[in-house]
Amino acid sequence: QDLSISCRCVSGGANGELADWIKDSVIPGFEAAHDGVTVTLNEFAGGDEQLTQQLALDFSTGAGADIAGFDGFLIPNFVEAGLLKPIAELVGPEAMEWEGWSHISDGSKALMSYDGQPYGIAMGTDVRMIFARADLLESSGIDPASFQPTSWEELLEAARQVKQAHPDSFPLQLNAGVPMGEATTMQGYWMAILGTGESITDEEGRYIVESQGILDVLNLYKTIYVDEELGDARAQQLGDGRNRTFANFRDAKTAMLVEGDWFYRSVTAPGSEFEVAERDAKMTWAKMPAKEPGAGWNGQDFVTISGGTGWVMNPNTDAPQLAWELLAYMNSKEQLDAFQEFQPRIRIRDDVPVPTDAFLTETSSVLLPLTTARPNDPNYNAVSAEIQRMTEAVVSGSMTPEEAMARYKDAVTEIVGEDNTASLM
Amino acid sequence: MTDHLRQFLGRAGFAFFTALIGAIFALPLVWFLFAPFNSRAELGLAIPEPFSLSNFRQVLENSFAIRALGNSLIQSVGGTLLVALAATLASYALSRSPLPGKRAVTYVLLLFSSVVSGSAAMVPIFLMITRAGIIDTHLSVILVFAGGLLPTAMFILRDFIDGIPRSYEESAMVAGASPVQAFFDVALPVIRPGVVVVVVWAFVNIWGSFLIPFILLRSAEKMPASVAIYSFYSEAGTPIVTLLAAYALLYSLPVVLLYLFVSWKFGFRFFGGIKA
Amino acid sequence: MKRFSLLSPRAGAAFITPAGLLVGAFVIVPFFWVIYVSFTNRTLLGRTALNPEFVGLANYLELFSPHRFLDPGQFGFSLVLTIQFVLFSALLGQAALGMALAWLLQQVPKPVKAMTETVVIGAWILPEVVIGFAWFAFLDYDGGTLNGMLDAVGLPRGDWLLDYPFWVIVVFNTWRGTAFSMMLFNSAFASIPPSYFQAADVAGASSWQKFRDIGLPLIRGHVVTDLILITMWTFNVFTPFLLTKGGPGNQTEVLSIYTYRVAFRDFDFGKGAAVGVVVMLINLAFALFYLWVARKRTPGGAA
Amino acid sequence: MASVKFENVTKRFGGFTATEGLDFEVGDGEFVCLLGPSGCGKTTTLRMMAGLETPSEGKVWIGERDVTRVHPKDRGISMVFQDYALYPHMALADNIAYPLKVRGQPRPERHAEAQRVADVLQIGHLLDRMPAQISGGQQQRTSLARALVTPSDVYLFDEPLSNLDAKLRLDARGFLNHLQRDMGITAVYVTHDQAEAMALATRIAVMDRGRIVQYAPPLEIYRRPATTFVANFVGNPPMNLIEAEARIEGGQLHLQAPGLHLAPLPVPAALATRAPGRLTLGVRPEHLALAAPGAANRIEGRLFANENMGPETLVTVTRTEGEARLTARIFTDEAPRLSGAVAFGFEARHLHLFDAEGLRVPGDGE
Amino acid sequence: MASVKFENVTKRFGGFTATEGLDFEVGDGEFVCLLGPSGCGKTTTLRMMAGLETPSEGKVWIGERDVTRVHPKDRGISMVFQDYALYPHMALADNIAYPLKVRGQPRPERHAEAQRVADVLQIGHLLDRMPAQISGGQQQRTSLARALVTPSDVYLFDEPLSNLDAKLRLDARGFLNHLQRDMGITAVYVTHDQAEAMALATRIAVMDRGRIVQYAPPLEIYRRPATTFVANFVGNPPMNLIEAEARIEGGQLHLQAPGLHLAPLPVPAALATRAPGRLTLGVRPEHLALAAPGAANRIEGRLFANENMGPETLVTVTRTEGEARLTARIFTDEAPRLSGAVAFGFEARHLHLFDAEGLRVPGDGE
Ligand SMILES: Nc1ncnc2c1ncn2[C@@H]1O[C@H](COP(=O)(O)OP(=O)(O)OP(=O)(O)O)[C@@H](O)[C@H]1O
Ligand SMILES: Nc1ncnc2c1ncn2[C@@H]1O[C@H](COP(=O)(O)OP(=O)(O)OP(=O)(O)O)[C@@H](O)[C@H]1O
Ligand SMILES: [Mg+2]
Ligand SMILES: [Mg+2]
Repeated sequence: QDLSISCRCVSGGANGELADWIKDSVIPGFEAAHDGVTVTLNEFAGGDEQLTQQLALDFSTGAGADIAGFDGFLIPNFVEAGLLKPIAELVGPEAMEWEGWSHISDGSKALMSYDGQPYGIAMGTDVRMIFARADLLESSGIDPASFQPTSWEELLEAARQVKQAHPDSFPLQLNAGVPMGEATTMQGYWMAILGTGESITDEEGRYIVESQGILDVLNLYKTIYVDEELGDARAQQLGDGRNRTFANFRDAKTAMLVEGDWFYRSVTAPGSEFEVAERDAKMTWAKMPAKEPGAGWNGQDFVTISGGTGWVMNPNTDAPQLAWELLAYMNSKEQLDAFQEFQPRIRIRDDVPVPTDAFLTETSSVLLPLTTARPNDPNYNAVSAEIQRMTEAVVSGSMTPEEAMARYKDAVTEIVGEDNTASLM
Repeated sequence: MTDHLRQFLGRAGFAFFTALIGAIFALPLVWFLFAPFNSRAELGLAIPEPFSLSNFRQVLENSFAIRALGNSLIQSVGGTLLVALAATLASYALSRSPLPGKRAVTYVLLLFSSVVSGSAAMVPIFLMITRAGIIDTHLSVILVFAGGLLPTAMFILRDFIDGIPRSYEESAMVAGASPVQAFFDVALPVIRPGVVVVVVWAFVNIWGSFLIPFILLRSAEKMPASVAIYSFYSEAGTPIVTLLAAYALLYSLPVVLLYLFVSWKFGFRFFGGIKA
Repeated sequence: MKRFSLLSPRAGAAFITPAGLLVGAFVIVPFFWVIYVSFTNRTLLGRTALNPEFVGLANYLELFSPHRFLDPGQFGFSLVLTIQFVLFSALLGQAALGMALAWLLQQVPKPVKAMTETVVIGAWILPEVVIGFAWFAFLDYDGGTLNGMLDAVGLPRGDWLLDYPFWVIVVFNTWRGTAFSMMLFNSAFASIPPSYFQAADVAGASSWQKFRDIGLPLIRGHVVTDLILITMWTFNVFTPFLLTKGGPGNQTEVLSIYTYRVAFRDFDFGKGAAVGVVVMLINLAFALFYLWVARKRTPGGAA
Repeated sequence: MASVKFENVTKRFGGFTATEGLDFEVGDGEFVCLLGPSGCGKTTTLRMMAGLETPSEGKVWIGERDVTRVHPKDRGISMVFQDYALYPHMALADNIAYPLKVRGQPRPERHAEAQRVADVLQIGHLLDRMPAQISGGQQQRTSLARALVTPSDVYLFDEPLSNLDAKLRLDARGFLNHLQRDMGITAVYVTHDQAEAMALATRIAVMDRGRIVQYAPPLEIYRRPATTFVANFVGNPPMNLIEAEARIEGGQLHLQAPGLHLAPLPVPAALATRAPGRLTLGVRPEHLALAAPGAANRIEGRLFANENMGPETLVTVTRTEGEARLTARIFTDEAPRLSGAVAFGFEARHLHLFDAEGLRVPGDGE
Repeated sequence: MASVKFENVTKRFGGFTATEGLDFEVGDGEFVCLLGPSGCGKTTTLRMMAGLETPSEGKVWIGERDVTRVHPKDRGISMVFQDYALYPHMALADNIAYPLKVRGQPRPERHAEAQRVADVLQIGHLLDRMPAQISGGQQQRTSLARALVTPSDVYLFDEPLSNLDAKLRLDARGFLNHLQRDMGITAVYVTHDQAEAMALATRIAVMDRGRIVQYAPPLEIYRRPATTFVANFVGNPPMNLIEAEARIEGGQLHLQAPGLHLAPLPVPAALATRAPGRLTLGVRPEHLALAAPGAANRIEGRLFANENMGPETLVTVTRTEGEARLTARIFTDEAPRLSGAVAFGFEARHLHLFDAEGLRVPGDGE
C-alpha cells in the first residue's frame, strides 16, 4: 500500500524544516508501524495560486497526494466546488473519536472547518504584533523596555519621534498594496480595521463596503505613507516590496513593523537573509493597539488575527482509513514533539509544549486570547484582492480615502452581490 | 587616402554602434556575474567581498533543486526533439504539397495555440493526461509541450522551407531517390539552419516554462528546475536572493551552452544560394 | 488534373501524422474547450466549478460593459494598455531594433558580430524567472546597476519601477525579445543573393539606401511572419509580471496579467477564456492588417 | 535505352499555356535537341519527360510504358538542371555520387565512379570542394557529372553547357557525342545555342511559343527552314530576310525589293496556282559574297560594319535608310577594304522563299 | 573615362590561389576582354576591379587613384553581373533607374533616362513589367541597361550575353560595339566565347590558371598565339597541334611527324642558335583544305568524322592509332564524300611553331 503526502516544502529550500520533519521523522515512524506501507513526500515548490490550481485539478480527478498541505482560508471555496469531503464522511464517524481532537482548541479546529465540519487538521497557528527595533527606539528617545502604544495616535507619535531623530528612516511598516498579496490584508488592513471595532464582514457575514472604520484605516495609511512619510511608500508598490520592508528592518531603517510570529521564527532568525544581528538585544515587540483604548474589535484594547495552514485529506483517496491514520499520526503528540526539534513554534495541540523559547511562549500566551480569524467564505479571496487595491490606491496617493472606498464598494458589490454587502454609514 | 579614411571611419562607426547596442544589452545581466558569489547578495550591484562559493554550496545541498536540473534536461531534450521532428516533417509536407489553403491552416493553428497557451486550457489538458494515465510522467510533459509549441514551430519552419528551391529535391528524385530519401538526404540538411532556430527556441521555451510541468507533475523526483527554483522563495513568497542568484546561474548554464554549441556547430543561417 | 508533387499523398500523410496527433490533442481539443467555457460561468473553485451554467455572451458583455470599461483593473484599460505595449515593445522595439541589428550585423567585423549576437540572444534564451530577477536588480533604486551608472556620469537616478512602470516593461520586453526578430531577419538577409547588394554597391548606394531599396522589400514576407509572431507573443507575454506584478496601481496590467488575475486570483475561468478568445481575434486583425500592408506595397503583385 | 513519345501534350500553368499539343517521338538512341527562344517551353517539356510536371492533357511514353503518372525515380532517367541544383551541403564527390548512393552502392565504389566521370569532365581535382567554392563553369560540369554517373534509359539535359568556354564545351560535347554514338544513349537536350544543336543532335525540335514548329535533322533545318521563325532563329548570324514584291510574268517569278537585283526565277509548284503577292526572300550570310556591281544576282547597300573575327569577316550593309540590314559572312582572314556602296552577290539556288504567313515555299525537288 | 591598372595582384581563397601576379593595364577608352577557360580567375579579376573582392597582394588603380581598398560605390564603375542581379521587386524602369535614384535624381528625369537606354536595347516597351515577367534575354538586357544608364569611368561586364540566343546576342554585341566606338567608354568584359571576344575587344587578355598568358589585340591573338595554350583555346575548333621532330639541315628546318609531309622551311632566327629538338607545329582548321595525295605540304590520316554543320564542314582524321587527331574546317554546304585515307593540304605561311615549353617561335618578320 502506498500513501503520499504533498506540501509546499522543500528540503534545503522553502519550509525545509517541514520537509525534513516528514522525511526524517513522520515517514520512518509510520512505516515502522505499518508493515508494507510506503509513504512518499512530494516536495512542492511554487506559488500559492499555482498550488491552488494544482490541488483543485487533483481533487477533481482523483489524482494527487492522499494528504495535502492546505491553506485554511481556501476550504470554503473547495467545499463549494465539491472538492473536499468532511473527515467524518470520508473516514467514518469513528474518526471524530480520535484522541487528538480533545487537545485542539475550537478556534484551531475552525481554521480547517467549514459549516462546523472539520476537513483537516491545522498545522499550527500564528499571531500578529508590532516588531520593534530597540536600538532605534532608544536612540530616538523612546524606552524600548516599556514601549507599548495604546492608540494609533501613540503609535504615530512614536514613529514621528523616530523620524525626527533619523530623517532617513521609515519608522513604521504597515503592509499595503497589491504586490504583497494576502500579507497586505492580514498584516496590514486586518490589524487596522480590527482596531476600529469593525471587521471585514458584519455579524451576518455581509461584507462591509462603506464605514467610518474603513475611512479611518485608509486615513491611517494616508498619514503614514502620504502625509507624513513615516513609512516606505515605494516598498508597498514594488514587486519585491515585502523584501524591502524586511531589509529596512534589518538595516535599522524601520523601527516598527507589523508582522506575524513567523517574522521572528523565520525571517530574522540567525542564518537567514534578513537576520538581525544580536537579535535578542535589538529586537522587541509590542501589541497592536486599537484606534483608541477599548475601541477595538470586541471592545478590546489590543487586536491581533490568526491564520493557519494545515492538512486535508484527498477526497478521492484510495485508502481513507490508512490516510486518516497517517494524518492522525502526524498530529500525534509524539510527532509534534519531534517537530519542535526541527522548528520550534506554537503547535496545534495544547499538550505539545512550546519549547523553551521566551518569545514564542510570551507572545502566544498574551496574544492568542485576543485573536480572531478570517471569515469562512468562498468570496473572501476576491474581496481580499480588492482590499489590497484599495490600500494601494491610497498609499500611492492616486486616490483619496473616500474615492478608494467608493471603488471598493463597487467592486465588492460586483463580486458578492448587493445582498451580501452592508453599509455602516 | 581620404577615401580610405572615410571608409575606415564608416566601418568603425558601424562596428562601434553595434558593439554599443551589444553592451547595452549586456548591462542587465552584469548583476548575475557578481551576486552568486556574494554571500550577502542584494539587488545592488556589488563586487563580491569576500568572493565566496558558499551560496553554491548551499544550493548543492538542496537535492531537490539539483535533481530538477536533470529533469529539466530530460523534458527539454525530449520535448525539443519531438517538436523538431514533428514540425520538420509536417511543415515539409505542407510546404511541398499542392494542398490549397495550407498557409491559412498553419496560421489558424498558430492562433489556436495562442489561446491555448493561456492558463484556462490547463484544465482540459490535465483531464486528458489523467485519462491517458500518464499524469506525473516525463512523457506527459514532453507531449503537452510538443503539442503546444508545434504550431509556432511549423509556422517558422514552413517559411524557411518555402524559400528553398524545389530543384534540390527534384534532382534527387530524378537521381532515383524516393521522396523520403530526398527529404533526408537533401532537404533536411539544407533546412537545418531553420530547424536549429526551432530547436533553440523550443528548448528555451521548455526549459523556462513553469506552468505545464507544475500542473502535470507531482513527484518531487520529476520536477524540473523551472519549478524547483521556487524552492528558493521563502514561505511568504519572497526570494532568497543569495541562493536564487546562485541557482539561477546553474539553471541558466545549459541553455547558454546549448546556444554556444549550436551556433558554433551549425550556425543560424541558410546556406544561401550557391550561384554567386 | 493532379499536379506532380514532391511528396506522395501517402508520404505526406505520414509526415503530417505525428504533428497532427499532437496538435489535435493538445491544441485543437483544448481550444474548443476554451471556446465552450467562454460561454459558461465555470470557475475553478466554488459552486460553479462542477456545475457551470451556460451564460451565452455574458462573459463577453461583461468584458465590454461600458460601465467603468476604461478604469484601471478593467478589461478595457488592459486592452488599451496592451495595444500600446505591443506597438511600442513589439513593433517599434523588437521588430525595428531587431531589423536594425540584423542589418548592422551584416557589415561589421566578425568578433563584434559574434559578441553582440551572443549577448542579444542571451537575453532571449535565459529562463524568464532568471531574467525577471536580473532586471529587478538592474533597476533597483538604491543599488541597481542602472542608477549606479547614472550616478557615475552625474545624471539623476530614477525610480524606474514606480515612476515609469509602463516604459520599464516596454524596454524590458524589447530587450527580451529582440533576439528572435534579429535571428529571423539575419537569416532572411543571408538568403538574398549577395549579387543584389553588390550590384547596389556598384551603383553607388549607401548602406541605408541598400536597406531601404533592396533588403527590406525583399524580406517583406519574413517581416510579416515576424510581426505576426511577435505581436502574438507580446499579447501573451507574462514576464512583466515578474517585474511589476501588474502594478503599481494596475499601470502595467497587460492582458496576460489581467487574465491571470481573473483566472487564478478570482478563479473565473469563463471570463478568462473569453479574454483569450478576444485576444485571438485581435491577433487575427493585426495579422490581416500586416498582410494587407505588405500586399498593398507590392507593385503589380508579382515577385 | 528507350524511346520517348509525347501524345498531344498540353501544359497549362493557371491560365497560361506553356506548351500546346506537343506530339513527337524521340527514337531509341536518338539525340534530340530542343531549340528555341527563351520562354518558349523547352524546360517545361523536359520536366514533363522527367515527371517533374504532370501534363494538363495528353500522355507521355517512355519505351513501351505510359509514364504520364509515373514518379520521376521510376522512369529510369537522368537529368541536368538549368540551375544545377547542386546540394550545397555535400562536397562535389558526394554530389556526383549521390545517384549511386541512392542505388545502394557502397562508398568506395561510388566514389571511384564519381572520380572517373569527374576526370573526364576535368573537375577531378575539385572533388573535395563544396559547391560554393567553385566557379560557375565548374558547377555546371559537376551537375553534368552527376547526371552521367549512372546508366539511364533517357538522359535529359537542360542547357548543360551554357556557361562553359568553347574548348570545354567542345570537350563536353565530344563526350556527349561519344556517349550517344558509341553507347547509343537516348538523350533530349535543351539549348538556345544552335551551333551546339547542329553539332550534337540527330534531330532538332525548334520550338516557338509552346509549339514545335519544325522537327527535323540539323541539316534539314539549316537548309530548309520550315518558317521564317526557324530561318531567323537557326544560323549565326541569322538568315537575311528580305520582304519582296512578287509577280509572275511570262512563267517566271519576278521579285522586287529595294537594292535587290535578281534574275527571274522559275515558278515553284506551290505558287503556280495562286497569286504570290508579298513574299519573303531568305539568304544566309555565308551565301553572300562581295560582287562586282553589275552581277546578275546582287543586293546593294551602304556599308554599316566590317568586322574581322579571325578566320571570317562579317560585312553588314543597310539597304534603306531604316532598319533593313543585311549581313554577309565572308571567309577570309583579312577584312576586305570597303567603304560606301557595297554589293553582295549570291546564287539563286541558295535562296529561300517564304509566303506571307512565313511558311516555306518549297523549291523544286523538295 | 579612365584607365585601370593591376599591379602584381594576387588573390587567394584560403590556400587556393585564384589569380597570381596580375600585372596589366586597360587603357583609357579600351575595350578589353578577359578570355579563358572556366575557373581561370576571370570573375575574380573583374570583382577585384569592382571592389567586391580585396586583393591578397598588389594594388589596383583606376585612373590616377589607388583604389585597392576603396568601396565599390566610390570607384566610379558600373557592372553587369553574371546572374543579372535584377531586383525582383522593382519594375524594369526602377531597376534600370536605380543607379540614378541613388544619385538623387528626381523621378521624372531618371525615368526619362531609363527609357532612353531601354529603347536603345529594345526593351523600352517592357518598362512596366517586373523581372519575373520577362524572358531571360530581356532580363539580361535590363541588367545591361542598368549598367549603362549612368556615365561611369569604367564598365565591367561578366559574361553579359552568355544566356542569349544567337540573334539577341548579335544585337547586343552591336550595341556594345557602338558604345565603345562612338562614346569611347572604357570596358572590361569577361567572356568564354572567343568569337564574342574577337568581335568586341580592342585587346584580349587570355587567362590560364590565374595568370595572363597573352594580352594583345584580337587578330594578333588569332594570328600569333603566344603559347600552345592560347593557340588551343582561341579558335573554334581550336588550332591543330602536331608534335614534330625538328632537324636543321642545310640551313633549312626539317620537320617530321607521322603523316606529315612538309617541304623544308627557312630557319626562324630564334632557332638559329640552338638545337630545336622537338617542336610543336600548329595549323588552324580553316587553313587546311582537302588536297590531292602528293601535294607538297600535306598531312595524311584516316577519316574519323565528317560533320556538316550548315555552312561549313568539319573533317577530322586520325594520324596515328592513338589520339593524334586533326580537324579541318571546310567552308562548303555539303560534306565532301570521303572515306579511308584523307589528305589535307596547307600553305607554309599558315604554320605556327612552338618550342618544347609551348612558347611561340617567332616567324620571320614578326
Ligand atoms: N510554374 C509556372 N507558373 C507559371 N508560368 C510558368 C511556370 N513555369 C514556367 N512558366 C512559363 O512557361 C513558359 C515556358 O517556360 P520554360 O521554363 O519552359 O521556358 P524555356 O523555354 O525553358 O526558357 P529559357 O530558355 O529561358 O529557360 C514561360 O513563359 C514561363 O514564364
Ligand atoms: N570562395 C571561393 N573559395 C574557394 N575557391 C574559390 C572561391 N571562389 C572562386 N574560387 C576558385 O577560384 C577559381 C577562379 O574562380 P572564378 O570564379 O574567378 O572563375 P571564372 O574564370 O570566372 O570561371 P567561370 O568561367 O567558370 O565563371 C576557381 O577555380 C574557383 O574554384
Ligand atoms: Mg529553361
Ligand atoms: Mg565566372
